[in-house]
Amino acid sequence: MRFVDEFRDAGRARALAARIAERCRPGRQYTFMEVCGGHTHTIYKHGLEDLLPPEVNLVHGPGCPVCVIPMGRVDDAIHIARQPDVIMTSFGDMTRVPGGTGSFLDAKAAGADIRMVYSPLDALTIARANPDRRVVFMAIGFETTAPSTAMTVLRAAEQGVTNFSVFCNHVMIIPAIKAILDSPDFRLDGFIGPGHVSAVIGCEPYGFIAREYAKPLVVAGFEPIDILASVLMLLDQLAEDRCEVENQYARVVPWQGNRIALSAIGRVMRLRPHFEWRGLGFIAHSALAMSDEYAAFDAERVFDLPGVRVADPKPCQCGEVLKGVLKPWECKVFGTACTPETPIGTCMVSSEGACAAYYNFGRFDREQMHRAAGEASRA
Amino acid sequence: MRFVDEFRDAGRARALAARIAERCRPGRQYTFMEVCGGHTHTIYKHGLEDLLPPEVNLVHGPGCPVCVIPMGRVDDAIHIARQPDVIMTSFGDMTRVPGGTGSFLDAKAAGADIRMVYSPLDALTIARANPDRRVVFMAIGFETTAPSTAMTVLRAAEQGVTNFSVFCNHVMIIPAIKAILDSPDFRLDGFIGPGHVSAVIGCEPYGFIAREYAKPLVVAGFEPIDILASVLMLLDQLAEDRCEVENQYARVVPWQGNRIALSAIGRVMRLRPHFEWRGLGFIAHSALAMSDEYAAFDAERVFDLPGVRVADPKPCQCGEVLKGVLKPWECKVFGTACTPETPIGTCMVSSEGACAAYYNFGRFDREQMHRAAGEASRA
Amino acid sequence: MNRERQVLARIERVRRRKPVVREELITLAHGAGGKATHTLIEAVFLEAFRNPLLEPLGDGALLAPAAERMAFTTDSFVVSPLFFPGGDIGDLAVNGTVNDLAMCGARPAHLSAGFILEEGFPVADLRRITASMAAAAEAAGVTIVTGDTKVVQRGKADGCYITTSGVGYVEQPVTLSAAGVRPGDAVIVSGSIGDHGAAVMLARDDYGIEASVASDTAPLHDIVAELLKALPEQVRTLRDATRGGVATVLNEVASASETAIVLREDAVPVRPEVTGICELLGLDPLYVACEGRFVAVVDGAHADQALDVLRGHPLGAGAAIIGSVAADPQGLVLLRTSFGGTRVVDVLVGDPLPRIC
Amino acid sequence: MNRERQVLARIERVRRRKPVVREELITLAHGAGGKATHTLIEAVFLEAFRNPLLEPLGDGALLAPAAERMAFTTDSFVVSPLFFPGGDIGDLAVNGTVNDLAMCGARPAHLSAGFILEEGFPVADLRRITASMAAAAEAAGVTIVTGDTKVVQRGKADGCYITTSGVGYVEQPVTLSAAGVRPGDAVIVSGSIGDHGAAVMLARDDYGIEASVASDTAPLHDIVAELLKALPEQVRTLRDATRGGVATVLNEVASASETAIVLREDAVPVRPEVTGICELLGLDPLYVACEGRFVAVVDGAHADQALDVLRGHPLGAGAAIIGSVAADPQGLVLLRTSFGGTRVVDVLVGDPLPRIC
Amino acid sequence: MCLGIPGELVEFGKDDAELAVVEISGVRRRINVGLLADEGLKPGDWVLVHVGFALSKISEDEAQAVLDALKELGQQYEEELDALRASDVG
Amino acid sequence: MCLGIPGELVEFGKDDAELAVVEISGVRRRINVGLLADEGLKPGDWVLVHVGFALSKISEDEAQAVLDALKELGQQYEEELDALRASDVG
Ligand code: SF4
Ligand code: SF4
Ligand SMILES: [Mg+2]
Ligand SMILES: [Mg+2]
Ligand SMILES: [Mg+2]
Ligand SMILES: [Mg+2]
Ligand SMILES: [Mg+2]
Ligand SMILES: [Mg+2]
Ligand SMILES: [Mg+2]
Ligand SMILES: [Mg+2]
Ligand SMILES: [Mg+2]
Ligand SMILES: [Mg+2]
Repeated sequence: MRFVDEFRDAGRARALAARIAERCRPGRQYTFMEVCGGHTHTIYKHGLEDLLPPEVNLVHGPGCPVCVIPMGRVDDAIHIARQPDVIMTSFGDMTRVPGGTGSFLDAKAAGADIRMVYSPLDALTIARANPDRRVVFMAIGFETTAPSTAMTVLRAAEQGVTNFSVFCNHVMIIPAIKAILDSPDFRLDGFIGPGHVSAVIGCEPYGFIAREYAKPLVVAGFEPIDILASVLMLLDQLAEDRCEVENQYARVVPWQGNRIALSAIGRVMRLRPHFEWRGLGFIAHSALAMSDEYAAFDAERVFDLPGVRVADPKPCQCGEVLKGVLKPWECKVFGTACTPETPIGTCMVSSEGACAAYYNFGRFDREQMHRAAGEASRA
Repeated sequence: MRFVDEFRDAGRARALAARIAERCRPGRQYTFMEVCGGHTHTIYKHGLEDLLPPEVNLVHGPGCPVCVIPMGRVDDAIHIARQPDVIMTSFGDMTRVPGGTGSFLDAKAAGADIRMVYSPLDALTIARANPDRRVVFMAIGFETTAPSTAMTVLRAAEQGVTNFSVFCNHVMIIPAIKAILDSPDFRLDGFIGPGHVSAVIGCEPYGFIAREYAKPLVVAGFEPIDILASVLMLLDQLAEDRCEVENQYARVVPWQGNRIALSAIGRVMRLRPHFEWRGLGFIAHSALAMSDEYAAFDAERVFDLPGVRVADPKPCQCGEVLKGVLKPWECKVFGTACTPETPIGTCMVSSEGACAAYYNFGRFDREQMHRAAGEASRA
Repeated sequence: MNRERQVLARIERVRRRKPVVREELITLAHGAGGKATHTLIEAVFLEAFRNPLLEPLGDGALLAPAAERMAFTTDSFVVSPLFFPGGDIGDLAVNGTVNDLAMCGARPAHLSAGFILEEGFPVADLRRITASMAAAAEAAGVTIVTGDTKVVQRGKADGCYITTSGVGYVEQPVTLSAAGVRPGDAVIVSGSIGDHGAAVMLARDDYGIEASVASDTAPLHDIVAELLKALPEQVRTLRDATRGGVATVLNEVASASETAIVLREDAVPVRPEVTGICELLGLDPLYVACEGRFVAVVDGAHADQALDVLRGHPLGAGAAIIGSVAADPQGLVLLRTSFGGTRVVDVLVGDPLPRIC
Repeated sequence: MNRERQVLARIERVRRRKPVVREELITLAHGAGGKATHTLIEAVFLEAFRNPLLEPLGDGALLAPAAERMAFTTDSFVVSPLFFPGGDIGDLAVNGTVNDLAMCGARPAHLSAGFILEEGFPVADLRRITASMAAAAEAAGVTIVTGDTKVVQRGKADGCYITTSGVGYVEQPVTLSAAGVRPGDAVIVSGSIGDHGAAVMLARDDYGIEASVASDTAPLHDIVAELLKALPEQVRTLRDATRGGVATVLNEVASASETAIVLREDAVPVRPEVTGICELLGLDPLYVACEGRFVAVVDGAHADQALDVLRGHPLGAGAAIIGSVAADPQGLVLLRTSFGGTRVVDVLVGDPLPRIC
Repeated sequence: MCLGIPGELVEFGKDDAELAVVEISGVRRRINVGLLADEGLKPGDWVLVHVGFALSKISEDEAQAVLDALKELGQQYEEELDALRASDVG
Repeated sequence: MCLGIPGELVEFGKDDAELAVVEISGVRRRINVGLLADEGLKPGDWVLVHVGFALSKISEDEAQAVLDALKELGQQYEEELDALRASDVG
């Protein structure tokens, strides 16, 4: 088994779609949030909408690591990158995120040494290869990615590397979900839970959603079949009046999560009292900073940072998109002023951002398309 | 007056040439050495041979700063240039001089940061602009150039520049002339004295040549008329049985030289007990090193140098050419293995080197040429 | 004077000898237009590319135009690394320009080559590159008839950049134009996609990824000529799917013809290794460059015939019909996923794989 | 869904709008072949060079060969600095290729342009360069019909390199060949020499030298056409005296024709400022590059007539007969100095002035 | 960013217990398996790879269970479809 | 290397007494005149420039003296030549 194609099979998809359509109570609309940007990407990339009945609406959640970085943090990172002896390392997606003073790519064109890496370990390798430079890793991501950063810092400490630090922007999914649940315009029927985050934190932390907010949540894998299956599981729960945390992605997600990953995070990082999320404002205990024990690897302590809060651009409605209140195309600047080439908001940058995913993959009239497909098959 | 064209005038040249021819005692050959490479350059560049009667032979002397640098010194300089934090600065001519391990140009192509400068002051400017690099000036030249190096070091000291040093290879003309006078194959009738060296040291240091060796010397300017005039003055002395130091170049050369220049050299440099000259071997008290007072600017003390003596290539006859014993074309490799593109000896490098001057400017059959010119003028 | 005269004669003989490059590394002198430049041109470039039109080494080459129409194209090549599995910058530079001419329906005839070399570049590497170019030119039946060399200081280039231009003659009575594409046409690709981009990226070794993928660099004029011979009026347009990949080329076609192009994901030929690399790096093979594959849009009624012609050629063994042209939504490329959904395939944004050609 | 459909329609309208380059600096994305590349091509290059042959922006341009013979040439331009008194890399790139075609006796018709841009290069500078190119192309009566753009990382180029190639048509019944030069011919230069090289060097400001010298960059096709019209059979060969200067060009001629070329120093036109710069730096103006001057070797009997034709053209006001051709010593260029002597003028060795074109 | 790719472990580091090599469609990459130190990994195991780290060991049983459930669903669906068709025809 | 060029002093440095500007055929370069500090240089004076330093003040009188001597020589020569021609003809 390759654990990929098997979960993209058209036949299985049709069966699931039929069962989903069957499960919908006629006349009722179901709105589920896929919390994770990875799911958003899958949905658009595979054209999942074509298989869902009109009763099922998927709205996109805050789980896109790139999307939630506030502008002030981008500016701080660029400030670091501009120091003449610094090599800034970053995942590729991050390089196009606009701060108040442009993006990493702009800073790079203007002379900063900014390099894309595939792994935080690559950043550490760069640090070892450039002992006379200070190498900073722009750490972003949810609990999925935080363990990799933490393990990298532990390696750096073990190897005695002193020219490496982390600009830590790791955020946590639970406080974000809680913020959405607590929002006055909350109107969801359930959640498609983030599969890879859950591989680290396990399924228990979602318990309060079922218990306290009475909403079902299914932890889902990232292949299109996984998402359809999860939708069906949510519909089943609603139909059966259950409200539970279920694990559709048991092949990858252990119910208890990953102990080593959590303890690495625990050693290297500490909870921030609060952290700004782009479009969502400050959320308490929602992010990680470097712990005191690893202060030497903390770019926030190694560098003097401006730390200025930058207001989001006026027309930006990323907050609403991230809370699932607006569909991407409902934002006024979507596809006109805000495009993947010239993003105004962060959701247009990462391929996991709802706006980018919709723009890149979903931006067409499905009815017209189906007509065209009909013509083509007749031709 | 521009002090240039006036001394290149064809009419004046013809008059002088006629007088020179007149002055020659029939059947006698006159051999004069132009000590300075600048004169060699002028002679070939302006085609002076066409105006001299067959009785007058000019042979080239050791006064070419590039030509006399031994291979070991080039290797030392390349060793310095290869240090990763070093910017080596050099006059352009020097960059093609082959050491035992290639030239500056080869080292540059292989990655050394070697820059051509017009003046030692430019090297100092580079040092000030690159405080994190060590900038070394490859100082070569006779007494003409040594004052400029000395003044530059005085400036550097005054300005508190600490990343600048001089790899001092300045040499002195008098010991070289003495070496030639003392050589067993010496057979000259007089000297055309170096004009620009004399602007610094004055005319008196040549007195011993007239007094002790009974040879006339005329300090000459660098325009072709100057050289013809000096030849005539030498012939006059011989005809009148005089043997003196005369100054044809009084417009530039004060009899006493330049006091400030001499005292700058005296402060910044000291006499070396001996120094190797390419092709001529070691000559006592013939070169300058940095004085103890300016040790901080002495690249020989700042860097650890290999200081290995390298034997000249087997076929190289530069020594004989520099002593005026061989004409360039009499060297076995001249124009075949040794060309300006692929110099074996130093005399083929600098445009003041006898071999280079002859190769570049004089390498043709004058009789054939005169026939051709005749045809052309008849055509 | 007689001995001097003998020496002078000997020097003249030496000066007329076949020039030899003695240096191991390129220096600025090789770009100064003087002796070193001449030596480099004669000993390296002329040696590699020798042909009667190039030989005079004049300001340009004189050609004899032989067709009613002529195609003219240029491309600069800056691929990094210069050598990669399946090829190097040299055959890329020849094939790239040969292919652009082929896409115009022209028989490639003559190439020019402009070299920008970095001081310190190994002459041995330059010889290896010119040998590839010569072999590629030979294989494509073109001659390199004129050229130029510049050398820039260390740190002002990356070893070697090559710009080739080409002229070719349009001898078949074809009208190729992206604007002529119409609904009902079929979209064909001549082989598996993304091999070149994947091979170059792996050769760069930035991501610690290993796989056996070789560039597909190849001259396409011959397979194109066969296709045009068989279907002179049915081939609408041809595009080699280089930078930006098949996706970008098809967007250009959709946009020029104001049609929709609908691809079938499971029909697009992609090697498993290329799929693996793309998965690891989050890329889409539709955007990964090929250097020996092209897209042909063909009258739908003759699609199978076109496919047969292509598959009959060694460079088209993997050809496949990957989609068709519809009337709407105008200007868009859409993909029916294997999974059963539909999505847009837009023009590439950003730069996932720089310096692949 | 109706509102969504409206939004989609609006987006399509936006996508079809004239593209605008918003960035101030070139990024790698501009070279990736995707949207940014297209935007750059359409908003900068097409805007500057617009013509019907270029407009399709295909793989190449289709031309109509119109003459029995055609000339084809290429040159890469890496001049530093990019802007200098009298010109910039843009008009240099156009004039350089126009001139090489003119030297073949061809009427320049079409140019290609390949750009290698460094990440971080100001878009404003690129616009200035393309504007110069457009103006130069207009002045020379040529169209830029095809092109290519690559972007390399910061530190892998020096702002902007341009490679132009050109095709031109030989319409006059002339036979130009350096090998056809024979004893008794006259050597003519079309104006004062060394201005371009001197201007670029001063602009570089490496030596703290100041003078008012401007580059001579200019298109020579017109003055050449007049000369060839007047003396179609008497002009032996034409060479533009670029890198390596008049000395290098004449050495090539002497060598190809196995003749001796004898120059008269006092006949060679050199501006006083150029003389001054050369004296200061120990250079010889005969080796300093021109970009708007050429050397013509003409039947000696018609030298005065040739001179009259040249002097009658604005670009030939300073033309002069600078020497003549003799039978021996074969392959050498000699100079009769003003002083009355004779010396060899050899091919340039080394690199006194790098990156002048 | 949250991209996770299933890959098969084919090799373990000799000097460094945290290093291993995974293969994905014939493509190999070195990854860090430190986060799965207590899983007793062996060649042939499949792991989920995220930013150069193995984040989770993939259970083939669990995957198969999901696929089996879908198969059952599919069979029901096909049966229903057949029934539908039969009724249409009938 | 020993190249020395005559140039006319056209300007002196304001802040730095050692700095001056020379002009050579319309070309200007900044040079150091520290070696001629005791020559009382003024604009219009000519100096010999070597590697960015003024090495010597040029004396127009001495230059003129050389040229005058040559002229005399030249006249003698022309006269002799004339005499020669006359004798030839005669
Ligand atoms: S269209 Fe742009 S600004 Fe609007 S929500 Fe999306 S990313 Fe934010
Ligand atoms: S020809 Fe070369 S080796 Fe011989 S003396 Fe001259 S420089 Fe020296
Ligand atoms: Mg030319
Ligand atoms: Mg092209
Ligand atoms: Mg191409
Ligand atoms: Mg050229
Ligand atoms: Mg490099
Ligand atoms: Mg193409
Ligand atoms: Mg050319
Ligand atoms: Mg040219
Ligand atoms: Mg192209
Ligand atoms: Mg640069």
